Amino acid sequence: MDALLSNFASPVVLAFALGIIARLVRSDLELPRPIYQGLSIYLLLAIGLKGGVALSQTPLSQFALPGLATLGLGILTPLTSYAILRYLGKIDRVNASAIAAHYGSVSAVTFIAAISYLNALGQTAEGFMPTLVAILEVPGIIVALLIPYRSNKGKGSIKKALHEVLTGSSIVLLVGGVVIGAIAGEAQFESVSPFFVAGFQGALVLFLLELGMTTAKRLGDLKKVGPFLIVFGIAVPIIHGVLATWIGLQVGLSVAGASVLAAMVSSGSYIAAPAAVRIALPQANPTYYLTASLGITFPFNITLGIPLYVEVATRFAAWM
Amino acid sequence: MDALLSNFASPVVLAFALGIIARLVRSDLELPRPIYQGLSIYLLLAIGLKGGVALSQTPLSQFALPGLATLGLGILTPLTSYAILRYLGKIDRVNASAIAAHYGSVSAVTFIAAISYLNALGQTAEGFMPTLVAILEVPGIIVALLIPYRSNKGKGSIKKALHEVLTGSSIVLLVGGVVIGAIAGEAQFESVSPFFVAGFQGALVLFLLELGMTTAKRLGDLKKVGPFLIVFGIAVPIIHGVLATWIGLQVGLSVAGASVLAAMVSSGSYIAAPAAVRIALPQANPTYYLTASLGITFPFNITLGIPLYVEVATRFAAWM
Amino acid sequence: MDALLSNFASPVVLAFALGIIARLVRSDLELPRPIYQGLSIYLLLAIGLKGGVALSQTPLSQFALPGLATLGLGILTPLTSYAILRYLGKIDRVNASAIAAHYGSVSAVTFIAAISYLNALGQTAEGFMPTLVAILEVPGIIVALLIPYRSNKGKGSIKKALHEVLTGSSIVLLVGGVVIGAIAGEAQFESVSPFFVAGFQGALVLFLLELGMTTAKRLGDLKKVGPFLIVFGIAVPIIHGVLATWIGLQVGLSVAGASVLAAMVSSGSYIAAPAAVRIALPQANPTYYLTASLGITFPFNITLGIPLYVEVATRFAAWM
Amino acid sequence: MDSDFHCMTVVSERLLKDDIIELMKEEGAKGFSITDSVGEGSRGVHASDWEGRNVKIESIVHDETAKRILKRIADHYFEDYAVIAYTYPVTVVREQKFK
Amino acid sequence: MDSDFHCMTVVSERLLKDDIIELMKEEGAKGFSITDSVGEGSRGVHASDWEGRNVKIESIVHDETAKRILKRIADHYFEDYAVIAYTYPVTVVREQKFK
Amino acid sequence: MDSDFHCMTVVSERLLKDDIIELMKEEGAKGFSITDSVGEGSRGVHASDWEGRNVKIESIVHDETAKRILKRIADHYFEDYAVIAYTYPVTVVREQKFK
Ligand SMILES: Nc1ncnc2c1ncn2[C@@H]1O[C@H](COP(=O)(O)O)[C@@H](O)[C@H]1O
Ligand SMILES: Nc1ncnc2c1ncn2[C@@H]1O[C@H](COP(=O)(O)O)[C@@H](O)[C@H]1O
Ligand SMILES: Nc1ncnc2c1ncn2[C@@H]1O[C@H](COP(=O)(O)O)[C@@H](O)[C@H]1O
Ligand code: NA
Ligand code: NA
Ligand code: NA
Repeated sequence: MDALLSNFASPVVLAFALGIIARLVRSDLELPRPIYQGLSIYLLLAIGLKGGVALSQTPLSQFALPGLATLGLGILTPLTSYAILRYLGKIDRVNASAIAAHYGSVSAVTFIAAISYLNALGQTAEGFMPTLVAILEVPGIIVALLIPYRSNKGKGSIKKALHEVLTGSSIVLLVGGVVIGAIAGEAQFESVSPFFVAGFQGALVLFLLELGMTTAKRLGDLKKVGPFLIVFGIAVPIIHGVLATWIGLQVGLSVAGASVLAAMVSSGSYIAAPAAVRIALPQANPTYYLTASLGITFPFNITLGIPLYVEVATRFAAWM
Repeated sequence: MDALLSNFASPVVLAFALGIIARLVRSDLELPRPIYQGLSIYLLLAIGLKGGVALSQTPLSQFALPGLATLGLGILTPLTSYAILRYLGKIDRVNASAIAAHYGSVSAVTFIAAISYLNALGQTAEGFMPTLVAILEVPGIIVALLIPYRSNKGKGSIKKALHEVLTGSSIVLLVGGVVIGAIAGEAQFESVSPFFVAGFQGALVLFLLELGMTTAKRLGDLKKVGPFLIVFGIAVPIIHGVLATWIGLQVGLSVAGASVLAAMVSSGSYIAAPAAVRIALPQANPTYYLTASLGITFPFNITLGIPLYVEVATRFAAWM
Repeated sequence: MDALLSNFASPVVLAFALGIIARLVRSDLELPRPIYQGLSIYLLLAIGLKGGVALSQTPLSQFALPGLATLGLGILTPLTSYAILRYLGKIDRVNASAIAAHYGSVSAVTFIAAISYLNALGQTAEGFMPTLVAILEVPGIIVALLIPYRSNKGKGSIKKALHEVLTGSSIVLLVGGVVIGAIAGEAQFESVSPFFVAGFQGALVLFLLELGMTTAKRLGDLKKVGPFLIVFGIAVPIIHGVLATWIGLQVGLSVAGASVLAAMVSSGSYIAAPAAVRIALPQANPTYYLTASLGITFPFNITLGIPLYVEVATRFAAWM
Repeated sequence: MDSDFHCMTVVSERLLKDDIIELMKEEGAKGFSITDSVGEGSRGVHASDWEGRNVKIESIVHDETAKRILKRIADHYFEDYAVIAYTYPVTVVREQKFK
Repeated sequence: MDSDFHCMTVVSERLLKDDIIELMKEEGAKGFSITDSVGEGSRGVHASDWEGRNVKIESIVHDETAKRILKRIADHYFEDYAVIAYTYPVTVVREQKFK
Repeated sequence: MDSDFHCMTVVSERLLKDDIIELMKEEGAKGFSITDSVGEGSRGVHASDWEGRNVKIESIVHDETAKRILKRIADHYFEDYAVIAYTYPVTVVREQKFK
């Protein structure tokens, strides 16, 4: 409970709220797009680098199981999402797989927020977590997009979509950062660490200010998407998150690591997936998938979800 | 005297000079607009955050009087400015209130420059000063804009202008930053402080480089505005500044605090006010108000004005 | 050998490689132009400032000889380059002087990379090196551009080109930074040093990521320029670099200083020179000069060249 | 193909952006595209010098709509604001998109 | 001077940029210019809301080329994507540059 | 309304911006608008690849003025620089603004 309150008092979450309020009062505040893009390059590269440095100190044996588990979750979650959307939500095949692709992938900012939240609690997740983000980003999208293609409902190009997601800037920066960090190692990393480590939390504040403004635009679409998708956008992350917590602990992650894995798995992508879906399934309605992942799941996760996953992970760990 | 010289040797003031010189030699140097906007978001949010953290540690009793005094000065200064412009300067009603609106409001950069100057002298103003900036920003603009509207001379929309200034990005960032800082408190602020505190002075150098280039463009308009406005742009800040110093000390501010208040009160807005004036009084000539506040008063204040107010505050304090 | 390997493991060089790879796999990764421009303003101002602070502590006597030597090299290198291009390469007069102008000037990023490389080895070059960059930037361009004008082959305006290069943003920022740093001195510089010093290496990583992407575009032009220019782009830097190392040691520079001088002298400009050449010699083909300086010499220098110059300087110093 | 359509173009200081878009919609414009622009005109300094750049607003509209927009913009804004407006005929396909 | 040329203009979500340029080149366009653009049209939210802005692609092409491009873009993209297209006649000099 | 006016459009490498504006003013242009642009044309790499983007300069000018500008730009710049130019008729109101 205390931890939850402290999450609401974190500058990062408060900046997100400020962004929403700024839009609601129709302020002309605007983070210029190049700044926003620059910040997201910075943040992705920074988590990649830090993860790479950590990975260079991790024995493969320790990393193998969590890596496999993450891959498995990346294949499972789009399927559960699709099933729920299609059979409980009665959503048509194309839109169902479009949305499922988002929940199969991962929101890097949710991941970062989870890491920061745990740091504030004095806990540290395994250093190789950013590598798991990279593993989680792609497969879910592919699995979800293959569904309509198997039944000839795809009008776009799945090959192009695949290229888009594999060479998308978030994968390039994350994987590139991990590789650079791993090759450079701790000693070489030291010279760039004031820039990439000390500045990180503050840059995240600016980024979430902008994300709050973008989210506020989505909030206006909440009535367009109907009650089912709203419930979906909260319930499914909880289901996936709790599952991921359990599996995370089983494969040997710490409480912090399992919580971060839960945040990742439960989150919906809103950068890589929308681009790929737009290419592969142009006839799907972006209002649905953007509103669900960015307008509902993202704010839920960074305010209530992450503290919940930490709580759940702590209790699971106590049982085990 | 020494303090004055040291002000001229500060990287911030020197960067401003470099910006002016770059324009005079017709260099192609240009700070891209998005960078400039990003920097100003950063600077405003940073002073808001720091002010909020400080405010969370200030008893209300200590803050009430300075707050009221600032509000009073915000109502007084546009009226004195208007009277001087109208009756000494024989400037028409619309242009006189347009200019008065600028001098009723505040230049956030002048405020920041004053804080930095005092830091260099080893003095610290009260932590809640940024809150005073927020209090000072709006009322003066409203008072000045009401003058022509009372006599049916306004062609634009004062309602729109009001909305503009109340939801303008500088107010949102300052007030938002103060609230975030106050809620977060010192402990939570620590994680973002390398970004918002350590980087601050350096970012200010880049910002003033650009401001120097913008000012240089205004300098070319000096002959267009005539000698009265030039004298006005130096004399009125001195009058308002000395008055604010005195009042600041009376309401219990430290020497540093009173000096910063003087810098704020004496300064002319060049972000919030121009936008509001353009909406409410479109027929007013922007050359007048932009040149006065940005081309004359701003450079005067950051070079000679601020050291002067500190000197005056020190002497006043010695008498009292 | 070890030093060479460690250079390949530096985050800066690896980021450059990542940029090249990102382009090769046709990633949509892109550093927004304003961010790139902002970074280059930051980097140039930062080296200027640091150089200025150092210069303020250097007796003129110590600086005079290296300054003169740099000027001499700035006059010599375009001439040797021109001779080689014209008589060995059989390149026409206009294109030969266009390319020569680039090799007469200097690449600030190569300079920065050299400084960083030496820091990683635990060595420090003389503090006034940035002043030498400023001295080296201009003369070589002028000398090379005068060649075709003497024989009436210039169609553009050499006067405009001269103005461009003298007031170009790199000169304004470098010289401006040096002057500000020299006036401000160490004490005043302290407040901005977290921004300009601690963040420097990290900002350089982002910058080289972008430079890698730009270089990759140039690599596609390698076949257009033919084998002669490729050999030229590697052999001439080695010749100029070894010469500069020797001269640097003769005029009293340390091993580190002579190595940095070699990196500077051997490098080809790709910001100041292209702009000036485009104005003075519009009929020259930019594919030649951009590909040579950015596509060949720059990657050569930051990977193999700089370690080589350090090795050579160390051996020369041992002989002397 | 249909050539009863015009591209209605307005270049103005950024301040007027929302107002002009509203005006266009009132007159029946179904969409618009905005690009950033900087410029110089008959006026000297204007607020956009400081506040940001101009905007260029383009809307493909019916002939008659363009005329009405052109007139209203001239009447309302030409005196006090930095703004110009012009229109030219264009050929579109699937005209229902613009009606 | 020659007036058989048209400025073929396409405003579309950024996603389509490369495809549209390819299509134009296939039909014989010799060059193009792209500007960033934001806009609103008949569609509600589109992916570009999140991913970035629209692009405005202009190409000076021969009369006939413009017609073909216009038709192909309408056929391929109008249904599922945020895109508009139009064309208007322009006068150029040294027409060989565009052929 | 008056249709003796043209929109004179030049897309060129950034380097030429000031020169072209000067040229336009010399010929009588009373104002202009500039937008950033990137593009591809008949030439291969040009300096703007490195130095920045192209600019698109538009000026509403009288018929005759447009012709003169078009000609001078073709004569001066077409050979060595990355630049195209074209013009098309537009309808304006309050023509005195452009004269
Ligand atoms: N003749 C013109 N051609 C193109 N754009 C113009 C012209 N005159 C003015 N403009 C644009 O319209 C804005 C306002 O012009 P003005 O109201 O004349 O100051 C300028 O900043 C330019 O961007
Ligand atoms: N009538 C119009 N005039 C100008 N631009 C338009 C118009 N309609 C749509 N657009 C542009 O084309 C994009 C896609 O439009 P739509 O497919 O109608 O959503 C919009 O974002 C606008 O930039
Ligand atoms: N046919 C065309 N249509 C539109 N823009 C063009 C065309 N050809 C060239 N351009 C633009 O003009 C610039 C210079 O073209 P060029 O001189 O042909 O290399 C290009 O970068 C494009 O922005
Ligand atoms: Na997920
Ligand atoms: Na004031
Ligand atoms: Na050189």
